[in-house]
Amino acid sequence: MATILFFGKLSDVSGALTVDLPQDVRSGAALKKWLGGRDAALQAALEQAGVSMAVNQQMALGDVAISNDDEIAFMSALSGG
Amino acid sequence: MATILFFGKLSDVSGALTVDLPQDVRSGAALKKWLGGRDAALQAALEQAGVSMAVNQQMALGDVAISNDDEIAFMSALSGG
Amino acid sequence: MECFSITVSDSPFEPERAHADFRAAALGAGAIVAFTGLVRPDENVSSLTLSHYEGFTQSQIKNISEQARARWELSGLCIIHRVGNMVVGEPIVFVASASAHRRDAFEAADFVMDYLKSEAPFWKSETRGDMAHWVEPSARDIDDKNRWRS
Amino acid sequence: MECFSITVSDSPFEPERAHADFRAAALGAGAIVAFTGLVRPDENVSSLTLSHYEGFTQSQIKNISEQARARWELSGLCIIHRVGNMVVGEPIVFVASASAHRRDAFEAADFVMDYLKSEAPFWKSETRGDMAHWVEPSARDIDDKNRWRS
Repeated sequence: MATILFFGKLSDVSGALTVDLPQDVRSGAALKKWLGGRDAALQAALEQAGVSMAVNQQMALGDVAISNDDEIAFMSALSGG
Repeated sequence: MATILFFGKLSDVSGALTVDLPQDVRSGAALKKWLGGRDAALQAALEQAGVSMAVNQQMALGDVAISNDDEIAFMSALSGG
Repeated sequence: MECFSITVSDSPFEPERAHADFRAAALGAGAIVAFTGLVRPDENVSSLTLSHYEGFTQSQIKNISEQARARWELSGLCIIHRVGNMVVGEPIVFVASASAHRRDAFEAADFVMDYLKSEAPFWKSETRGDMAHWVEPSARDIDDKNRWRS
Repeated sequence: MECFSITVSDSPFEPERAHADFRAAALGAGAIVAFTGLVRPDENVSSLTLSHYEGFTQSQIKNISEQARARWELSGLCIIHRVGNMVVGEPIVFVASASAHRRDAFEAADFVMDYLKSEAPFWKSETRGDMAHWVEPSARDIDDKNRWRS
């Protein structure tokens, strides 16, 4: 099972998820599309400016490979400290 | 009586003085010359680079007027804090 | 002795206590610069909450700390960041740098603060009236950070 | 609340105590920058003594403080300078600035330190072996100060 985390404004739209990734959801971009397809509000939130992604606590781009062992985080624009 | 103070390297050459200024010693420059005339080591020290003067705790140049009521300080080049 | 530390915690901290510990550990340094950020009073804001991403936030701050160590000659760099709910006047952030040279200590603390304020993974939520809303970095914070691009 | 102070004293001081007092007095500021200068270990120097010109030194530092207040938006500026005989590790100087804005606090503390290190009326004497000798500001200190000329 993969863990999906949401931070900042995104955390208002979805809590953390533990999901069994479909066979065809094996990249960051595919995951984003899949999550958006399940929830229109989350889709809108994920498309906002400044959203970034981390896989296993490393910054990642859409083409990053993901699997069911991973922790994937979607982060709204940072506020700074 | 005027009070003459020395700071920094100059204080190694002379301690503080309390002096009755002669009638013709009425400027900073005249005082410097007069003090140098009394003490060759002090004369050499007063001519070193970076020596500055204050009269009654205000920075002053050689043409500053002085009198027997004044506190005149000769300061070697500053070290900084 | 060298002293490099990063703390992200939801417990309040005393900047002076952190400064004393840092000064003791950075023994031999000639210069210590300490920045303390405090929650400013704002009559419209009733509550301020800072979220982070445990582990990731610390590792991103560690990157910043390592950049500072590579760029300046430091014998210590201490970074403490509050998260959670905070009230007016409470310390949010403390950055202390120690160096043999005053300029290195100043620039390193300044650099770390600019990055923390603009790029560190924190999400700030303010409650104004009944509405909580998320805050983004100010244009000023982004300009400050861009000063360090070479 | 505003807090501007200048202290020149031959008594040792605790930077953390000064920081706590300053933070309490500067309530409402968002940013505090504190610089602490410490006597560095130098195996060749057995003793360090700083002289000043009582009254004059304070008034020259006051000029610097007023320049900083005119140049940056500050809610507080605290300057403490040790004089007399000092040992390794002891604090010599403490400058803390408080502002609503981080950049103002950093620049003001940096500016005041550059002036203190190059133009303030202090005379430093180091004892190396049996010989005491007077120290002049380093070329680096003079360069640092010249950064602020506009």
